[in-house]
Amino acid sequence: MVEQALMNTIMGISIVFSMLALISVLIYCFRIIPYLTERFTKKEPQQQKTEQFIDIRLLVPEPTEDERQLVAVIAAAIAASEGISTDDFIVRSIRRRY
Amino acid sequence: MVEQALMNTIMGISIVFSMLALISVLIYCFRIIPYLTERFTKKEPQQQKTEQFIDIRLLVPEPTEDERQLVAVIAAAIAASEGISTDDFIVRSIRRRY
Amino acid sequence: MVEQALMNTIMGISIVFSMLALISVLIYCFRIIPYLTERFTKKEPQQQKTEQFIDIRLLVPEPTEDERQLVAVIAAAIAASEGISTDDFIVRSIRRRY
Amino acid sequence: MSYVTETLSNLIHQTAFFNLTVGNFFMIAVACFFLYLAIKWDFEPLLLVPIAFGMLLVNIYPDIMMSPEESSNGVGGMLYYFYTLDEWSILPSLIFMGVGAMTDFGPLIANPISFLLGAAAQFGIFSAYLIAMAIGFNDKAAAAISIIGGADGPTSIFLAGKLGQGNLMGPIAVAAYSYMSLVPIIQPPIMKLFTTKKERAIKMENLRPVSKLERILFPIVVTMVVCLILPTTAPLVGMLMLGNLFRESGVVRQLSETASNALMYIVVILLGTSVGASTSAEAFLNVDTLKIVGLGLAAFAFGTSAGVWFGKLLCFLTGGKINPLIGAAGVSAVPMSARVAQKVGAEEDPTNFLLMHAMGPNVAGVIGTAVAAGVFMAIFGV
Amino acid sequence: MSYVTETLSNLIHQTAFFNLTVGNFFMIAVACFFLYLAIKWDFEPLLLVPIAFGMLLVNIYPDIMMSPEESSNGVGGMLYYFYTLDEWSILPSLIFMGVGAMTDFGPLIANPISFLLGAAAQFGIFSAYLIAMAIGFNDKAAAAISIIGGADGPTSIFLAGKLGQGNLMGPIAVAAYSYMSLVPIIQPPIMKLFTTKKERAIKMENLRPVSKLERILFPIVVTMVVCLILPTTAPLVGMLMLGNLFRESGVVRQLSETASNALMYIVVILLGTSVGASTSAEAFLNVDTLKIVGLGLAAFAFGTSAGVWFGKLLCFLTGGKINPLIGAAGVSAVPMSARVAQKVGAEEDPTNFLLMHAMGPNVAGVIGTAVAAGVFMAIFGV
Amino acid sequence: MSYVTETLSNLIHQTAFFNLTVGNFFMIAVACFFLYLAIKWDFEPLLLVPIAFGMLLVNIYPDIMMSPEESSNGVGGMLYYFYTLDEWSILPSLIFMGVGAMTDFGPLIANPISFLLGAAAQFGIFSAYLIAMAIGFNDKAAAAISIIGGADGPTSIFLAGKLGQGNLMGPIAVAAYSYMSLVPIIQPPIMKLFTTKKERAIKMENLRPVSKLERILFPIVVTMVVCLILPTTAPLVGMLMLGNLFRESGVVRQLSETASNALMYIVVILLGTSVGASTSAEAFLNVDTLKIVGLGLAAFAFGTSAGVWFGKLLCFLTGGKINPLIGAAGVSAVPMSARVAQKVGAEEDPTNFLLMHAMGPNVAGVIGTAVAAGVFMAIFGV
Ligand code: NA
Ligand code: NA
Ligand code: NA
Repeated sequence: MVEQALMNTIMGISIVFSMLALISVLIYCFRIIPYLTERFTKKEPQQQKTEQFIDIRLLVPEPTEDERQLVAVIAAAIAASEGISTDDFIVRSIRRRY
Repeated sequence: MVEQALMNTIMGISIVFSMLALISVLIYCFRIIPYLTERFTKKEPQQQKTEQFIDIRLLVPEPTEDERQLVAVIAAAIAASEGISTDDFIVRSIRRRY
Repeated sequence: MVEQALMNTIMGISIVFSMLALISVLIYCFRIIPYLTERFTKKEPQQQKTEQFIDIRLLVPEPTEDERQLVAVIAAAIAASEGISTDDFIVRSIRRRY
Repeated sequence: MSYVTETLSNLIHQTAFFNLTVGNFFMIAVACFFLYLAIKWDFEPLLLVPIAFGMLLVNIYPDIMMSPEESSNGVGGMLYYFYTLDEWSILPSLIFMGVGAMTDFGPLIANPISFLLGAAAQFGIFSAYLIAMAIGFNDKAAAAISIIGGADGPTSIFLAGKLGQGNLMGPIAVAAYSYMSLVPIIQPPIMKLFTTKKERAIKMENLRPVSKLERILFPIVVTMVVCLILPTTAPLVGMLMLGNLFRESGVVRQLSETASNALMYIVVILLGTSVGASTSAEAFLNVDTLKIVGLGLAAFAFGTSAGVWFGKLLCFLTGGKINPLIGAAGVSAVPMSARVAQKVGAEEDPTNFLLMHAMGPNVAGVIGTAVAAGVFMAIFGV
Repeated sequence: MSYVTETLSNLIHQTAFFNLTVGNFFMIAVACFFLYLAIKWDFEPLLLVPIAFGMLLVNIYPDIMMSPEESSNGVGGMLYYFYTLDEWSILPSLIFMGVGAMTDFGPLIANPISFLLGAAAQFGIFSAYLIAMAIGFNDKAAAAISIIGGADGPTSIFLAGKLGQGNLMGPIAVAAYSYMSLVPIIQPPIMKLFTTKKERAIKMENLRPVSKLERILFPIVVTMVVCLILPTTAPLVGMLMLGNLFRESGVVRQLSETASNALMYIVVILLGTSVGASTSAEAFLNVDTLKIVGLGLAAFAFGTSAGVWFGKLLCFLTGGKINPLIGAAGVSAVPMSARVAQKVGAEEDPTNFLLMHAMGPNVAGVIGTAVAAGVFMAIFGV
Repeated sequence: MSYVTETLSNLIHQTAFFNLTVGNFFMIAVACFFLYLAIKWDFEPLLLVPIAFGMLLVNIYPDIMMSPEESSNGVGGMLYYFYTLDEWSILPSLIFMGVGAMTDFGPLIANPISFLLGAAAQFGIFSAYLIAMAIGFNDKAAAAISIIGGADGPTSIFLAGKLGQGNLMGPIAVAAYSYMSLVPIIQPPIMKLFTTKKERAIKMENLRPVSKLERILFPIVVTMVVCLILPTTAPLVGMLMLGNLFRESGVVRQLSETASNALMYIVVILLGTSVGASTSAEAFLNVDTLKIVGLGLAAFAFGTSAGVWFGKLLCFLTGGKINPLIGAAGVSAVPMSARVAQKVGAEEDPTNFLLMHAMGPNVAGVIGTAVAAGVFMAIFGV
């Protein structure tokens, strides 16, 4: 019984090591990814996204009173942090979720 | 079989149309609501609500240290956004939930 | 039947009173706790905590762009509320959760 | 062509118009009325909107509460599954955990005599029980109905489930939540009837500050005392106190936040719609419902009176240090009845702030009602 | 030493390599491809990431979907339990509650003629049903498949469950969500094909403002009308409208917030992984799946065409006040196809804002598809 | 009058005092002690507060864990239903999903040799398994107990469930979470014993930045490799990696947020209370529990030692580029043991920042323990 347990132990720790070593090697190969990515990167920089953002803004019919205040607060804080006036930019949308 | 399917199709699309047309008509009648509402609106403007708000404020024994800081931050931001001093108003309660 | 109900009522209200009176007495004894606490309080003021806080800060490899902006906003608001410059302090970590 | 005729005939016969009773249509109207009360007049909307919608759905489509055994394909109605969680007392207990995580027992700890006021207000429950027995309800039904007087929805649903009074759960829950929202209308006349102008104007001493350690010990001590003496209350009182321990321990803010927010409102949706769906016309439209409505009102009135009278007694015993109005807050309906005490007191003297003092009996009333439920379970050997 | 040999042999034989078919490995590749589409190209990632991962897991470890009856110890696979909640129609209904809580029906109330455009687009469903019957699917399977054309994932899953087409649920869900994310590619050519430059440039009048009372009545009226005529849609339409009532009533902000946030995303995780896990190789890799993919595309194309043509009819009847492009939004896929209408319109005239007008047919399409599902259930007597 | 006597007698006999054993009262004291540790000394409070409260409740009211079969009315105790979700491995897997959504595997990807340190630390598990067998536990019990050394609560609960060791689940979970919070006390002396001052002062090179694509591929690759070789780990490892994919994909922020917040803490409450409730006096108070406590400590100590020694080996092989202290972090208990490595290192040289390097072995240890659990399941043919 204990002998069997000993064998289980040896097998067990060996398998754990082999498994993690195997994954380790695979992950090590990830190093090549940044190089591959760099070579193949000449895509358009997500034009579609911006468009979608504009659409979402249009979707919102009119901000509620609460949101208006929040916009004012955030705008003021951003202005303060950036050293610019609140007239220089607009807080376009506050998205709570997707 | 296909003949039966054809009949199902005709019935199906007809029922969908009838149903949505029926709802459409009902919703069209909603137009009358604003006029009705206007005629019957001479109620007191939610006095009870304000009262309740004051009570809730009283319920809060004392703000925690965290909340105090948050109040200060919000007050400053509001002040900045409204162009007034933080002495001109008080942040009475920060309600996380109802 | 109604007689039995009457007895249930008498027993019921008595038990409710006894139970709540018992708890009342126990809770009344809580009064002694502040005195006991005061007498036995000469512990180190949670040094371990501070240490842990520093560790957590180290755990965060680099704030995302979103967080950087949030830090700027919060810093500006704190600065405004405290009447100090944003150079006088750093917002070290924004912890969303534990 | 006969296929079309036949199918159209089937289609028409499956519409609700061919399957619903007059009672169902009446219940649909009742549901709309409750929606009106909840949305327009703020009658406990968090519970009454889902309850009324469940009422609407079950009376249009009764199969939404069909059990798997009754169904042809072994799959029950959606709301049946939620309702099962009510019967297993999971949903009421989880709501109580959220309530615990939101409740500040500080005023009660500072002034433990409030417990007695919370006990006195339970008299409403027992008097309603007596009347219910007198007008012909059986023992368990009477007990389940009378608990409405405790003004704690989850406790009512919990006890109705434990006593096997599922058929009364709909009327009981609807009555309980309706009266809870009617507290500001029901209580003031009774409070004024039994108190003098002078009593109502009594100002109470400031409450002592309560230390963190006391706040942490409170839920543990209450759990142990109540559950050792009335073990069957463990799911309800235990969860209430666990929620409060989450809150007061200060080390599990996420659990406290989750219990009183996401989890609680998910449970409110499931419990509300399914309890509402237990009010099908055949279960709701009978003379018992009318009796329950009447008994609920009686229970509230008796509870308020008993609270006030016990307050007067304490006022006398303490030489006028207790304002009897806070006794009325013992029926709980947290925090509504405490606000009522504040308001009625402020009518005599606008500088009198009773709210914090009324919060003591108010939260004691929650524990008191749970204890009363436990006593009923113990008496009936459930 | 034989113990070691034997155990190692067992170990090796329990690996997936000895138990999986070629089909499983193919499905693993398909899962990776869907992950690529979802993550890299934003194809409905909220659903396709969990679905693809469920697909991955079930094809590596089929027992994750094992029912308790099949298992040796009476405990089923984890995803089996989630899948049961799909079959009981609990998860699709709860998602619809979240959708309701997020949806603004204002544009539809302001312009109820949109309902007709939402109805027209359901033509895609029925034409796909006809084709499906013609190519050999049985009645219920054809109906379950055709609903893909409605571009509402939860409705597809709901109907497949109700019609007992669990074996088709995987392909149907995958096709539905894939095509929903392909809407911006599928629709524009069809929209341009059937409309003239002049029609596309039509500017529509501003929508009237919609009062709060109308918004509150809307979900109640729709629930009553739809569910009285097609009661079996009550779980789906009822929950959609309950969510919307939470939103518009304004008195249960926490329930609205919970239904559209924590609860909905929890349900999305459970539904996504379990529906994905219904695509084991043996259930997915057959000619039926290919047919379903083809039928889904046909349904989308026919639905878009029908919407546009009905838009042209309305344009003619109203003397050019309706831009036919908004008819294409009737296939729903909220709010994607409304954005497509906006975009195609703006291509002709950048100052033309069709989005709000397209939102009417868009959300009407959700109700229309639920009605179509209800009609199928009524026809088949489910 | 005899009715009153009889009823009062029944009332008294239903109190806990007449039904509890001395063991129950002892366990109530133990529960209070755990609450003290969790609240006062921050011992893994997120889990130990609910666990201790479950312990409290079940020892006051054992019926709270009664199965429906044992009960008179076919309704089980509330915590029994939660416990069933543990046994079905749903709750541990969902917690792992939340852990995955909160875990940054970046340091591990940057330095994959950490995987070996994570493997070495699992030696503690196997040595505890050997000892457990030697002192008389059967195969499966020994395996379930030894996994405590992996310092991953959910994995321990998962494996105990899969191996049918429900009766040991209480002690195992309590030991696992207790020792996890004791990591800062258990590990430092061992770490200092086996390392020289010079070794502890080794500074490691900065980690390379890890690209987004690598972060996205990581959970997919790990799922495939681990689950193909050890399919039974699919629920646990799959959910861990799905959570991480939610996090890293960047397109499903709501799912990532929900999985690691609302859903995870709901699950923590259900799992904690129900696992705590598996520690009734009769299940907990026996010599096995003492043995488990001892074995857990041994497992932690052996695991830490093995991690450190393997760190020394790597240090030697890399010519002193690896600080052996980070090997101790391989026992996981994320992120506690990584912090311990940081702290012990900083004691030698305050400018030495090992934390990020220790995070590699730390998160590798989570995967390592899941693999070890899979190996046990494979060996026992579960
Ligand atoms: Na009460
Ligand atoms: Na649709
Ligand atoms: Na580990």
